[in-house]
Amino acid sequence: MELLVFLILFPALAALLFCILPNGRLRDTIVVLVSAVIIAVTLYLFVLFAGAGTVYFDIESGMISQIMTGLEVIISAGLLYLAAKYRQYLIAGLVVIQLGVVLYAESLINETAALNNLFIDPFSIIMAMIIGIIGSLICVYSVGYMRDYHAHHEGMPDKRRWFFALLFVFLAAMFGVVFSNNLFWLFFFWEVTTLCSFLLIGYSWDEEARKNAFWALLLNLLGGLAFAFTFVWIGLTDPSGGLVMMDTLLAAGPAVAMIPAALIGFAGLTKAAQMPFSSWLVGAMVAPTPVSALLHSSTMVKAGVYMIVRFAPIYNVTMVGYMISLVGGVTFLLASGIAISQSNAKKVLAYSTIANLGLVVACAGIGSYAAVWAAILLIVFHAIAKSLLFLSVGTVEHKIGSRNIEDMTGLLGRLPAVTVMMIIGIAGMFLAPFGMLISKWAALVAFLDAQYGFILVLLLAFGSAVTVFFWTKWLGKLIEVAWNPKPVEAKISNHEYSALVPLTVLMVAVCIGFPLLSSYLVVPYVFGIYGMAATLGQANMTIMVMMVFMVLIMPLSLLYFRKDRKILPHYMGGLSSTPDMHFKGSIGVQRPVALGNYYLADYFGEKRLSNIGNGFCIAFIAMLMITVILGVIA
Amino acid sequence: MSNQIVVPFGPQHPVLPEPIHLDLVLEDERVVEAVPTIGYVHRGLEKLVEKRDFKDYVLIAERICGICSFTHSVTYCNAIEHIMGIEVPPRAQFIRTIWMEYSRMHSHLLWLGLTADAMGFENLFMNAWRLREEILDDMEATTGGRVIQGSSKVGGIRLDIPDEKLGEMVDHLKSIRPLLEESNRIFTHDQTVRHRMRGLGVLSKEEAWDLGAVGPTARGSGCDMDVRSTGYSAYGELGFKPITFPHGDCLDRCLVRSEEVLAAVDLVERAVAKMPDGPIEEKVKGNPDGEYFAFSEQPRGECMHYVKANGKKNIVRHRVRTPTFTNIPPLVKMLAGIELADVPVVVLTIDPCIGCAER
Amino acid sequence: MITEIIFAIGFIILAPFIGALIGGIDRKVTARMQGRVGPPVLQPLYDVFKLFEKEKAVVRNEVNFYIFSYLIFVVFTGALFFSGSDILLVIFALTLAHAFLILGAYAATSPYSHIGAERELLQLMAVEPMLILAAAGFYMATGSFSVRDIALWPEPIVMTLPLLFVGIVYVLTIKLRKSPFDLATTHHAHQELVKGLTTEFAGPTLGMVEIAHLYETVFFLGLVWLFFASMPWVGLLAVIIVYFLEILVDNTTTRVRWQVMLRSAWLVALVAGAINLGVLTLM
Amino acid sequence: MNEQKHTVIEIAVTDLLKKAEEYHTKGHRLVQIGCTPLGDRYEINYTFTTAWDFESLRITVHDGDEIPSISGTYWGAFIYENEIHDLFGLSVTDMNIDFQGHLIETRVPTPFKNPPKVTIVSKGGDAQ
Amino acid sequence: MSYITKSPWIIHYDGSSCNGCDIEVLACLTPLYDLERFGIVNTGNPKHADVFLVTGGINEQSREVVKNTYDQMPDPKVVVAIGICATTGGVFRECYNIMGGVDKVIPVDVYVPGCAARPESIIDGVVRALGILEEKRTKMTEKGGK
Amino acid sequence: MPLFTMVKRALANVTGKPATLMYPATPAKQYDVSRGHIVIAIEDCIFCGNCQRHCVSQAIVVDREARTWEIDRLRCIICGVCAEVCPKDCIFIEPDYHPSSVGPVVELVQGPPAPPKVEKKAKTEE
Ligand code: SF4
Ligand code: SF4
Ligand code: SF4
Ligand code: SF4
Ligand code: SF4
Ligand code: SF4
Ligand code: SF4
Ligand code: SF4
Repeated sequence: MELLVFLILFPALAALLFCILPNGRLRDTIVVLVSAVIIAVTLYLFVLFAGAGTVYFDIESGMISQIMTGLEVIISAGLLYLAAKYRQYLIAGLVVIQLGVVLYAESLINETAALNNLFIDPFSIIMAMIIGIIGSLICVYSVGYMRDYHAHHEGMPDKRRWFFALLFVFLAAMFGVVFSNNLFWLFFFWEVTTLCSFLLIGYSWDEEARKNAFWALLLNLLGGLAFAFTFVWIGLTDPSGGLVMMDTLLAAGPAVAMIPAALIGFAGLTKAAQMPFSSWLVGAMVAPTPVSALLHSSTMVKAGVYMIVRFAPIYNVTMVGYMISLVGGVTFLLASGIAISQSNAKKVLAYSTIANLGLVVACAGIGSYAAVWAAILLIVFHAIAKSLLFLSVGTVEHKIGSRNIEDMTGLLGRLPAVTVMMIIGIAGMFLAPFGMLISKWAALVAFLDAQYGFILVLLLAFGSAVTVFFWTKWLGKLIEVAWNPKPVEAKISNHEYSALVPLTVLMVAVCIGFPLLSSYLVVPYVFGIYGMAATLGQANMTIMVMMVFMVLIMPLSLLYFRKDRKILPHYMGGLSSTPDMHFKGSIGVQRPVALGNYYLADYFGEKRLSNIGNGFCIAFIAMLMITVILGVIA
Repeated sequence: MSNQIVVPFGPQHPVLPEPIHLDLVLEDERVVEAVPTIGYVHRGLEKLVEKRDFKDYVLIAERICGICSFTHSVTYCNAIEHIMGIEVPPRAQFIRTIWMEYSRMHSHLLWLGLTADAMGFENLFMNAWRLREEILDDMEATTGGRVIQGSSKVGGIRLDIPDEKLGEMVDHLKSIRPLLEESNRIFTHDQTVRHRMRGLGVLSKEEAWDLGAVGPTARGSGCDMDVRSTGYSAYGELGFKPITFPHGDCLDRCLVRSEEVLAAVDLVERAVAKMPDGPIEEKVKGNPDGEYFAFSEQPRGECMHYVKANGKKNIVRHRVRTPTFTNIPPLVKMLAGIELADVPVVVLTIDPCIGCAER
Repeated sequence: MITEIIFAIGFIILAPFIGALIGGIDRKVTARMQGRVGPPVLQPLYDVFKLFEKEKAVVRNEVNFYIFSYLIFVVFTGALFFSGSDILLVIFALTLAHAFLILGAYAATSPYSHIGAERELLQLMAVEPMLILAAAGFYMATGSFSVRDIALWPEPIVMTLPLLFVGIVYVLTIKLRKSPFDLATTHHAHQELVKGLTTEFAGPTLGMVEIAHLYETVFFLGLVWLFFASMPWVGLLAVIIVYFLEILVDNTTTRVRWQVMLRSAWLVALVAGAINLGVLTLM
Repeated sequence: MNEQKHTVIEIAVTDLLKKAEEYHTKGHRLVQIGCTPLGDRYEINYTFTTAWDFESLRITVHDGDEIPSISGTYWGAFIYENEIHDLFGLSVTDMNIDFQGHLIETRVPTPFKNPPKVTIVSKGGDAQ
Repeated sequence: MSYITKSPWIIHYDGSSCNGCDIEVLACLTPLYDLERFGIVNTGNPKHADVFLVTGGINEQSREVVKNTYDQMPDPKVVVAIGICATTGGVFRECYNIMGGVDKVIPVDVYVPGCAARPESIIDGVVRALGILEEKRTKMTEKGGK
Repeated sequence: MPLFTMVKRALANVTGKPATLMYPATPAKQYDVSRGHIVIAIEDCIFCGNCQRHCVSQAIVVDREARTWEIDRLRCIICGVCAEVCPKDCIFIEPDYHPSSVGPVVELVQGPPAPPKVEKKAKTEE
């Protein structure tokens, strides 16, 4: 139990320290140290609890709950102040309503019955490792990155102290989310993540950042409100407060828990940036890259899917679950489609995150044992690959001065180390022997076994075709030859490397070792709930691992192909080209060859597809809400 | 950096049988800019008049282009004959007309095939060229050459076609007519062909006129413009009617040509029916002195040979304004905003003949 | 296990020759449809041998690595398929193989191969859903993804999956690079992309692409056959008829624009998938 | 044989643009622009027509003269004017698309340019 | 016998010809003559080609194109000059812009006369070129062996 | 919607005989008037050089002194002008074409010794 409390409190306390520490070596060193401690403790946690099944911890809640309520009021006040200052009346309204709802619900519920406020089970462990390891690595990475960032953005107020403090508060809150069994607690941590993300997105606090930060806040408050209504419902049905305990609630089964599950599902959809709420995550790009990495891989959106996956057993074969699945499925397809039309690397990553979360949500909505298995694996692979990608994009951006994929032509030759890592990340996102694909496969199987799953199968089939398109063209850009490379400053800070390298190693390790991951953590969790579990056949696993090795060995063939080849010039329609690929074009001008990728904006445009997606998803969510309302009336 | 693709399209390119170059700037596959370069076939043969006897020069004029070769030689001869006031015997005029219409058939079939091929319709290409061989057979049987005939000379023609051969030719044409019709039907009715050409590369009637389009390119836009209407050679006696289509897109340009193949068959039949007897050439004495603009309708459109002579064996200036040359500005207009896949189709529907465009 | 390995090895050894024979007959029939005599039946083999007699010329060494990987994974895909493995795995391996081909074209970095790569990617995107849906269909029909189980299924699967079969035949045109869908590269003489994807590959590099293509042809015809697996000879007949139809379509259509390819392939996949899977679900 | 009528009208270079515009408003199309080198001068013919009765404006220029472009009036005229520039070495001003001498590149620059006037003192040997 | 003679792929370039010979080259591929009987495919891409068919007398701008195309063909390769223009410049020999024959720019292995060269002539020329191709191939392997 | 309009033709082609002339197994197609290559009946030639002067591509060289008539096969465009202008009509166009070569082909035709000389001698002998 101490471990859990430690993981929640330690980053939070460290954050306090960072509030006062000035910029400089000392702070940087402490960031690294704190991160190292978190990683170590997380690993220890894994060792300690991996085989232990679900363990509950009884903590006296009265005092702590009151502190939390107090903090909530303070936070609300702060938000109200900001909302008023920037005339965000809608937000102000939501804050007030939410606070009112929560306080009202608290008055309904007699919380003394609440025991077992904290718990840990294999799923929590997985989440904790994602948060602890990936999150901490991102913090380490930030040290180097933020130094460059401020060197590049002179004139921007240097609020790095807050920055690091917020990062760690964020981690603390995330630990809180995954360890809490008491929904009140969970809700508190949930709101803290909303707050942190709001502040981090608005880090530069310029016009755009502020706008996007408020937008993110607004949508997440909407989700929070839905969450808050859960308590009202609990308070009304069971004032004794037993249902505030998540395990009790889940154990109560769909008949009882359907309404809270739907509300929390809605909250999860907002946080997981599903359509129609996806725009906040896209807007969050204005934040410094490590923030994006954090939001996309190990925090925030993961909190959203975490909740939905938690409630997956309730959704199994229900209308609500199916609607949630459809939202996820449609989001997967359309967000992937939008990614085709984007040339901004971070935007591509953002849409791909939204899409992948969509897939997780779709699985969770199905809620069968196979689906949950797939969903958890997806979360893991996605977290690693996405953080790796964000961080490498961040580094590349600082080195080449652009985050446009078109500017990454030939990066493999210009920044080999980082690019290889980026390639591994991309390959991990969609190519055969690598992680994401395995989970997609599992998802497909899960959908096929589900009722009316074929619609989701359709969405998945088209969606994964689309993903192949945008990832491959990005890969293509990286490996093309750059004939006119802009000089690249070679030096990449150690902090950045010390995050990138472990992530890469982790990526490969997980691809090879995912059978272990599956059998030690995912299967026990799924088994614990459903009494059965899905796995891939042994033969398939073997083939997969074989393929991984094949892909890893392949580059050796280069040694052979390097030998005595005659290098021919490029085909230029018979014209001769200069080494830097200029040809003599019409009107006697030397023209450079340009090789842009296809973006098919007329077909996969952001506006077009998000309108379609939002339309569909709003309809599905409306159905979901109607179910809830009908349930309440009943 | 924008997502543009810059492609050097040609001069060596499989869909372009002749070298021309386009700087294509694409976004996705949409052409945002296309600037042509020509000059890969420019030989400078107009200057050879200074070195060759004006009579022998017919053979060089013929080699301006290997497709409308015969028409070029006739037009050049027309110009000289006009300056020198030579009356070409009617039989020669009729036989020239027959050969010119044969040229048209072979050129249009050739073009039809190439366009089909540019769209990836290999079978239609083969089919068209197979039919074209039938035309070339008669061509060779009467002139001795398949694509370069060399049978026109100042004052008349070199070879007569015996009357029984003329009859055979008509019979042969009659026998392949159903095949030509079938081929035309495929070309103009097949849904995939129409999909590739309808509404593509539209040139309105006004634009066509204003930009100087000629030949099928202009007639496909509804311009009633065909030099044969003036009745040069024997056309005046054959009751000629131009063929026009209204939409100005690639398909209509094709329709003009495919109709013209059949019209050419009719013209040949009528010419044979009306074939006068008599000599086939008028003796040429002396050297030309003066100038003349001779016009003719080649398969690709209106062509002009301008000859200025000063009474010497070598004429002063021979200037050819060929149909393709004047069709380049309309082409540049048509290329903007189309898809990469359509570039060859649009380029081919003006039936470019770079050989003659650059001389 | 042993039979499976024998099948896999048999595929690896025999497929190129069978593929070449099919390709040769294809070219012969095509020629005859055009009123020509056409090349010898073993021409595809000669072509491949010829390519390996040529000089090893490349634009960049790395290109060879990608193309080699493409070849290896195509062979791997086919071997997996013929040894009765999981069909989804087969499809994913095929996608991986094509990704390598595309990367090879990207790595060559020239305008035509670049556009070829983009178009191949579009083709990949057009075909992928249909393949996955077919796999899903197989699963719904037989309860297994394993090719061996599907092949041993006692009823002809085409009866349960008629629409998906049609869909597969449709995308087969794309995969075999036949008109109207020979967008990325083509066996025909004239294409706006010169040789598209393969423009920059010369000699042995191109040879590897050609061999991979032979393997692929056999693999895809195997996939067609799978729909009739319970009646092997009918299946063979079906394969012959399907291939003849492909040749006929190749010879009677123009190449379409990519928009049409993508739209129609997706539409076919959507309609075939939705109806066929939907009906299976309700049944 | 009924053939077309062709009228040649000699005009001054300065009248060219005005005349071309007149033709344009009357609905004539531009048939061609052609240049003839005549030892010490060049004749340039601008041929227009509405049907088959052609009219040619003829201007006479010398080496070094500047010729105004009619491409402002007739968009397609650039192709002829560039040709004249490249082959005859005459400069045409204000073309809408100026190929800068790269429309047709020749081994001998401006091959049709009139030879510089030289007095032949004695005629010895072949010119080749 | 090496396979190169069984599968010679051609590329054709119009180096400033009048078209006459070009269309005859194309005609060779069409049903009546059907070069594919010899395994010949028109590739249009120098990197795939073994036989380079050039027509025309090569002018200033084409020179570079012919040269580049030739250079981009992997060995062994042969060049066939088709038509009188390509062999010597023909009627255009004295034109100011004509080089006068393909061999002024790249080495030519076979000369096919005719104006325009007849399809049968072209087939003969290509077949003759195959012998040379075979020789070159043998030489190449010998050199490679050492 | 007329799709596959070509099918009929394609199937007819498959079942029918291919159009291909099996050259070189069957001989090349030619007509009486086909312009294949130029031959000279050198016995009749008077070495006037008319053909040389009119030849558009300067393929012929006539040497009056040496009594030779020379033709560059790779220059001759077989236009037939030489045949037309020859005062003795001793140039002919044969319908079969000249074969390809691996190098220049210049044919030198040596005329018979000048007949007038023979006549002269005969007179003196008498
Ligand atoms: S150029 Fe790029 S890296 Fe540099 S300051 Fe601007 S955004 Fe940052
Ligand atoms: S990634 Fe964006 S926020 Fe970060 S330094 Fe570059 S421009 Fe600034
Ligand atoms: S326009 Fe075409 S047909 Fe007419 S002369 Fe020129 S090349 Fe020949
Ligand atoms: S446009 Fe002229 S050169 Fe081009 S294919 Fe036609 S005839 Fe030949
Ligand atoms: S040889 Fe004759 S037909 Fe061939 S390109 Fe030269 S002029 Fe034309
Ligand atoms: S035949 Fe004619 S050209 Fe020859 S020498 Fe006599 S007059 Fe002169
Ligand atoms: S046929 Fe023509 S080219 Fe040949 S030698 Fe006679 S005149 Fe000269
Ligand atoms: S023109 Fe006749 S006679 Fe005179 S040289 Fe020539 S071949 Fe002999």
